[in-house]
Amino acid sequence: MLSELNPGLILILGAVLVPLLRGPVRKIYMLLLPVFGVMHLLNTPHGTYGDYEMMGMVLETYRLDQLSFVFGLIFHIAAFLGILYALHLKDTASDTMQHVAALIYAGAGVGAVFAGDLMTLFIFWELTAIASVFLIWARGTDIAYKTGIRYLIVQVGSGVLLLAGLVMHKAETGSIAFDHFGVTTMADFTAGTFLIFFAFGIKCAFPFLHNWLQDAYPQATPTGTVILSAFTTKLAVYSLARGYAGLDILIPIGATMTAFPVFFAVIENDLRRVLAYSLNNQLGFMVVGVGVGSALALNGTAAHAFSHILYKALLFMGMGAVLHRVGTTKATELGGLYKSMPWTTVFTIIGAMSISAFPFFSGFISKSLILAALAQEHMWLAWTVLLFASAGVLEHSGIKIPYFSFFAHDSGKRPKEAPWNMLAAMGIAAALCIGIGVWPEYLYAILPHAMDYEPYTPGHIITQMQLLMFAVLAFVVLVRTGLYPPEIPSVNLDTDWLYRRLAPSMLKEMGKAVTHLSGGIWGLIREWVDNIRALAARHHGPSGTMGRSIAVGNMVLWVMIGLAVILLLYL
Amino acid sequence: MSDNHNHTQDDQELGWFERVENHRLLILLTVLICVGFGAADFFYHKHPHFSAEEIPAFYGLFGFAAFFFVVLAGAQLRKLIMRPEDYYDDQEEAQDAE
Amino acid sequence: MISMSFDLAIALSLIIPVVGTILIGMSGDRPNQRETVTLLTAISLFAVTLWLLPQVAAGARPEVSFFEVLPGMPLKFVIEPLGMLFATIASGLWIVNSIYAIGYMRNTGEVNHTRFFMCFPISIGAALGMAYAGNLFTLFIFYEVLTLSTYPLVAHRETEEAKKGARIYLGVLLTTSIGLLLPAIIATYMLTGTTDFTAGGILADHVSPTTATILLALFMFGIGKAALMPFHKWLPSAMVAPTPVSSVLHAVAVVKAGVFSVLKIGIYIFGIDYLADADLTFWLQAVSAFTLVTASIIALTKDNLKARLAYSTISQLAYVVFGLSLATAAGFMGGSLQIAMHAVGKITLFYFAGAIYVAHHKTEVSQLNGLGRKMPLSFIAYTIGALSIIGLPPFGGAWPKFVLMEGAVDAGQPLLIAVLIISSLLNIAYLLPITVRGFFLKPDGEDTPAPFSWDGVKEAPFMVLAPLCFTAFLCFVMFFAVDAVEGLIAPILN
Amino acid sequence: MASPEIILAAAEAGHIVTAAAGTHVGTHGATHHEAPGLLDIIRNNLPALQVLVPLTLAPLITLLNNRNLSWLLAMVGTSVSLLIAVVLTTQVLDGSVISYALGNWAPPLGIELRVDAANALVLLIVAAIGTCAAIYARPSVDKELGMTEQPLFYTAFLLCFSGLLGVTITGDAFNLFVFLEISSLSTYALVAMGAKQDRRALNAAYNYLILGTVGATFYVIGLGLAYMMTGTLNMADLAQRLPDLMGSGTLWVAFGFITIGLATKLAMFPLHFWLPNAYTYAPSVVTGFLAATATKVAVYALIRFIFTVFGADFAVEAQLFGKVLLPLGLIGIIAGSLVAIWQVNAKRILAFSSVAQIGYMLVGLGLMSLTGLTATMLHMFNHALMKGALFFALGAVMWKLGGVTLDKMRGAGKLMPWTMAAFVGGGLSLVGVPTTVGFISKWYLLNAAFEREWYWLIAILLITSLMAAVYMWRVFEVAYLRPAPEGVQKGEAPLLLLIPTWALVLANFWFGLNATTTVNLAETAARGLLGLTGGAN
Repeated sequence: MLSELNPGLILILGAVLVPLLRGPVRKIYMLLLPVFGVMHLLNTPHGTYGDYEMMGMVLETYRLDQLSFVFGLIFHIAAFLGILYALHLKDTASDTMQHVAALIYAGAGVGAVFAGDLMTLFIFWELTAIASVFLIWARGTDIAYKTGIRYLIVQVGSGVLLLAGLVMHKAETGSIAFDHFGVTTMADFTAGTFLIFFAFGIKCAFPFLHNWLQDAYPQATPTGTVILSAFTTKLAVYSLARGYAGLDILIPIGATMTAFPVFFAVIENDLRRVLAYSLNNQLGFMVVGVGVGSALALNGTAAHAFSHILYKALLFMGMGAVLHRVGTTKATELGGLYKSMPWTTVFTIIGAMSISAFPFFSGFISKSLILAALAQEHMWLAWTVLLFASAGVLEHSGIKIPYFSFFAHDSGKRPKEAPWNMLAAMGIAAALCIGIGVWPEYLYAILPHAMDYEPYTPGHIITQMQLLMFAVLAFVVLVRTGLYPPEIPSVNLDTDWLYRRLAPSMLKEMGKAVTHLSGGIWGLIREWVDNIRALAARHHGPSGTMGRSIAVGNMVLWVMIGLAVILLLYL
Repeated sequence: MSDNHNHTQDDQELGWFERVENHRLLILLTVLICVGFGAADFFYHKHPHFSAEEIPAFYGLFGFAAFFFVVLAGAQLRKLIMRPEDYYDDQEEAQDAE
Repeated sequence: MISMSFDLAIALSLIIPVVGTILIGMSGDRPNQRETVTLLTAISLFAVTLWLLPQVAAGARPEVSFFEVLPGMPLKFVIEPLGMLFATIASGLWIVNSIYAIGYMRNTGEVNHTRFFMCFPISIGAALGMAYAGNLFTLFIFYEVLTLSTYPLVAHRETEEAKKGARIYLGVLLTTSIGLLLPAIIATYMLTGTTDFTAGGILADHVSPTTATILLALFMFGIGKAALMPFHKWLPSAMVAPTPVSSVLHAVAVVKAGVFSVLKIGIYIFGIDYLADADLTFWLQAVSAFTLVTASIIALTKDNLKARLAYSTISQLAYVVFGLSLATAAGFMGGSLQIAMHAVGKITLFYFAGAIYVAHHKTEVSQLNGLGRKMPLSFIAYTIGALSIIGLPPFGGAWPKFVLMEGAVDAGQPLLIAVLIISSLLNIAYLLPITVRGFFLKPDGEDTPAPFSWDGVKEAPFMVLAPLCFTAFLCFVMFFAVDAVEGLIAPILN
Repeated sequence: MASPEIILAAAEAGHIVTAAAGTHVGTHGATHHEAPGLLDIIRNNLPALQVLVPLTLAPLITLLNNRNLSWLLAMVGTSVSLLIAVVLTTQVLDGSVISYALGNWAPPLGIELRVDAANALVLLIVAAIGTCAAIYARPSVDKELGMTEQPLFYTAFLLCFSGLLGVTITGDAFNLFVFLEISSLSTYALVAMGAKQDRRALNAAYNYLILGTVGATFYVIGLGLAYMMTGTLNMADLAQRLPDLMGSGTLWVAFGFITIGLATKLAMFPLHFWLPNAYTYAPSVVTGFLAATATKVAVYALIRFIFTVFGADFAVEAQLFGKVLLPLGLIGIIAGSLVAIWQVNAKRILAFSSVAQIGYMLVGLGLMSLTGLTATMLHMFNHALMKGALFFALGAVMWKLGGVTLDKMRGAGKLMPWTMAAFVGGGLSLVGVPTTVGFISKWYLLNAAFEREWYWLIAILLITSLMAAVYMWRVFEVAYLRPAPEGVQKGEAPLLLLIPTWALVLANFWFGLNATTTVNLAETAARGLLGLTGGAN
């Protein structure tokens, strides 16, 4: 029975006990949870487990295969790192809630990955939404509160779309299995599969559906963002890989995702938001990989997701440490921190080099799979865009992040080095980034498909170094010539403008109009009613003709009138 | 890197990365590495998938151009979408007041 | 033998509340006795219901006519699954609500306890009478009894505001029931010669589609308790009542009775097939969808927590009517599930509203900043209830949405799914800010939130808190127990 | 025989309880016994005893002139009447007719007492309410009347009581007039007795006297004309001869006078103006008794003349239903209900409500159908129950609080919970809430309107029901949701007030939940009136 348990449930159920524990016991307990999860995972042979019948559907609550294994494994690692990174949090209510939310969120992400059917997927899908929003709210600011609500609406919206798609897909096919949907071109879409695709697309931050990410992640707590960055979007990538591998439209979508965020990232002042754009850009690579759909490409997606989770977490950890110590991550207010936070600086640079895909860092060995797959298929346009985006990544994540926070103009701030647990988490993540970069074969071994790919050829290394170093050169030139745009405290409009500015003001106007109109109508009705009432009261009130006592003569008169009328009627 | 002169700080406090001579060193290093990898292009056997890859130092040139473009385009984009930091605040507070 | 005990069980379902009322009335100013009687009545009533439940679930359809009110018009009771479901919810939650009411009334300084507690059993008895009603006539009788027995509860505080609210409450419910529902019943009787609830409906062969549409409109709007717009005003008006009353109105008996009647009339008077074949429900889809969304939007604008919840109820009830309007088996099932799930969810929310009032005298959403630190359990329970109402797993409220979506697809109206989605999202926007304010925002006038400490915790009294936590837990249980509800209802759809 | 315009929808032949034509139970004392025992004698003379018992007790009370004894005798008189009425009702439930020749003088020369379902129903009402009123009278008159007046009160009460019974039971048109006058004259006296509480009672009684006399006179004029034409005063006889005279102008005039005369008595709008004050200022027990019985008896008399004496065809010809009863009934309903809404004296509210309720009965007639007539008969019974309960409850309030203006009734619900609970019960019945008799009446009226497909009428009926809710609720709110004035002690009215009140309230619910008996009785009566059974003609 226990062996059939979805590993995600270990984290979720384990989270329930956290509020009851205190101090070091709690810390150790929390760190052990993902360890147990991984052990459970490693001890389970591939297959499906935990069938549960409900509402006439059979839910496959635990499906373990090559694809889900990779994602499940990295999710556990991310959970471990995230917990470690957040270990300095106290036993206060708000911090406890963060722990619980983080564990449930991670568990839900793991659970979703191992879902064998759409209903189970939906359940965990929504659970990720609910649990994760607490990591934003826990920031405790008014902005975080509103951002959280917006974030949750988008996330749950994705969930209900998934549910709607599930329902329609079920009506179309009678099945709720979560396998490849057989959609490879736009023409193959049915209503159900399209809705599911759309739901995945929201969580995956497709262009125009992306802005929740940049809106929400920078508002979360320092530790929360680390956790957030790992699961939601990668779960979406996993789901796409599972259900829509080889869908052609994903290639342009993914390519767009890699390209457009870089422009926003250049001018963004909040470094955590820069990372959020960068996250978006990295997702693009994975989505392209899914779109290509070849064994190499899917391996690339899985590998890139794996390494991406680590280095993106590392970068967010670095920025989180800065936020934790300085209280802000705005580029305009940072600079020169390397003096007092050397370890953080080093780890962040390792993350930056990983994401920029320097050889012997993890990004290199995974991203090159996707580019190689594109090249294999001779998709030159997508390839060019991705190459361009790679240069862009270097700009915003490789250079901008470490440069503006730790170097650049000295802000004069001398914060303390990050707490030990943060450093430990960053250290482990950095070690993994380098380890994967240096010994990629271990990662390659667990990828979904067998492949024969050698990343470390002279050509690969030389071309990549050319790309990166010439881009660095361009940076130097731009800065020296003063063409590099200065950092300005600002917000930049994105699609969130539609629902933060346009929609509210339109709703407000509409609300005003409706209130006005209904007020008018009600007023009119009330006036009529009052008039009728007054009329009735005039004649039927105590002193009205009907209500008052009348003289007996008049009474008799009425009798006479009655007689006259009736006789008239008869005669 | 040039604008750190405007900062009012004692020379003693200047770190390694803030000294002008070190900047020069770093720039030199960068240029040297670029030249090195550019030259390396001629010393190994290529397996190009696309014809463009046969251009000497294609990746380097592409990287340089792409970077330049990203930054300059970003600067232009600013004119379109940049707003003051409190742009959304007043709106949302107005909503709360209702 | 069996039928004897069924007769007895049904009779007991009606007699126990009456006896309870009398005993409570006789308890006068002895609170302990009064409360004991209340609880005993609730428990024994639930025991009878629980005795019936498995048998009905197993296929029994106990039937009894006590006497003829009018020639050919018996006071008739037939227990079928839908009624059984409603009866179980009403009598089950009544126990919880009794405990809550006792805790609430003891701690808020309300007066007139005896009258207050006397009205509860009557309304529950009326709800059971409706649940078991075997014909429209019987249903109508208990419908009105329910209206009248809850009136004193709504007017309980005897302030001008309470009187006004109660007047609107009574006015709307009486006007709709007498003005629309009664003629509909009489017309049904005149047209078909019967008002018996019959599987497959009774109208199909007797009326033209036009007449049927008019009748359907009379029924749907006539059941004012279902709060279909524009006859929804009574619900927010009734919010002046003490919280235990609100929970009776919103979760235990009143609105549930309304939507229950909607479903019952839909399936046993019209018949789903007839509704679908004669295409009677297009307008109803529009009206219920409109109510569903509009009420949610209005809820967004309410700062008073109970007012917000009231509009939430209006919206949630429209789900049930919406389910019927789909005229499919799944739609009907979705509506039935919604009755159960919403009851548990909404009662939690109201208990929460009562708890913060009892413990801290807060009534407005904007006053809740930081309160979650003082009342963590209440806020967690609230959050669970809210998530269930929104329709998120793993809480019961998720299922009705799923099944209703299936219903919409079956009805060939997949676009209507959009309505459900929009409503869910709006629910988030008006329900969850309370959680955030409670836990994460700093109280007004404080610069930094005070660090959490157990000394600062001031939850509502146990008798208030316990029901709140219990119903929240039920929300969770219901997610997994849904098959029981589904299995109960399913036979009437075959 | 009935006009084609009259709907006899529900009349399937099989359903009619046919008693053999002219089943004359008790006529001439013909039984199978050789020598009839006392019981048989009583049984054979029940119709006569119905009236005679109270009638003979009335003077006895004056003679004895003892407060306690007079109450006792009134009790005896009314309760014996009730017993007789119940027995008689059971005998005619099957649609048969009892004809009793007073003094063994055979009709048409002698006076005939004639009991069928229609007047059995009314007898039952009068006797039952009378009994309740008698019980109720004791504490009520103690409070409201002087000691010396009490025997006089009980005399007048019993006279009125027997007069009403007489009007109902008689089969002779002139005899009806006699009984009408007996009841009316004693009523005037009864109303005037309210003067001890409020001097305006005298004025009210005076107005009532004028109008009542006008009404009675009109009736007698009409009757005189009819007698001139036919030479008979026996109703059954009249019924046989009148059809031959159809078209005669004199007959029209006779019909007109009789209609207007009775319409005045029954307070048809706009001839109702005497009623509110009479009800308001009469002693409580009188109000309750009159409101529940007097108008009903007048309605019965009108129905009897329309259906039995002149015949439905004649009335249809005379356009009485469509042009008089229906419109005036409707106006009465609306105007009465509206006026009631603005009244500030609970008794006046109920008085105007009575005007409206009489409107319902007239509308039932105006519907010209079996169902409609059934509804009217039913409502007579039901309205008696509710108005009796309501006025009695108010009397109890009066007993304690000294008045029933809304101002005085503040907090009454808390001061005297049982009394006000009874009032609420009666009020709910008046509104027509299910489980009460008011609902049953409305159900049948609405059914009748549906048969006619007069949807506008349905709307009016429903709206006015809601108006009833409005004016009743004003009282409820004041009684329950306003604080009682300072210094008034909590306490109930005496049991003797509460028992009859509650008896009526419970009857409201009993016959509201189990209306089969009353409905059957009303329907049998309606069938009889429409000539659908073999019994009446």
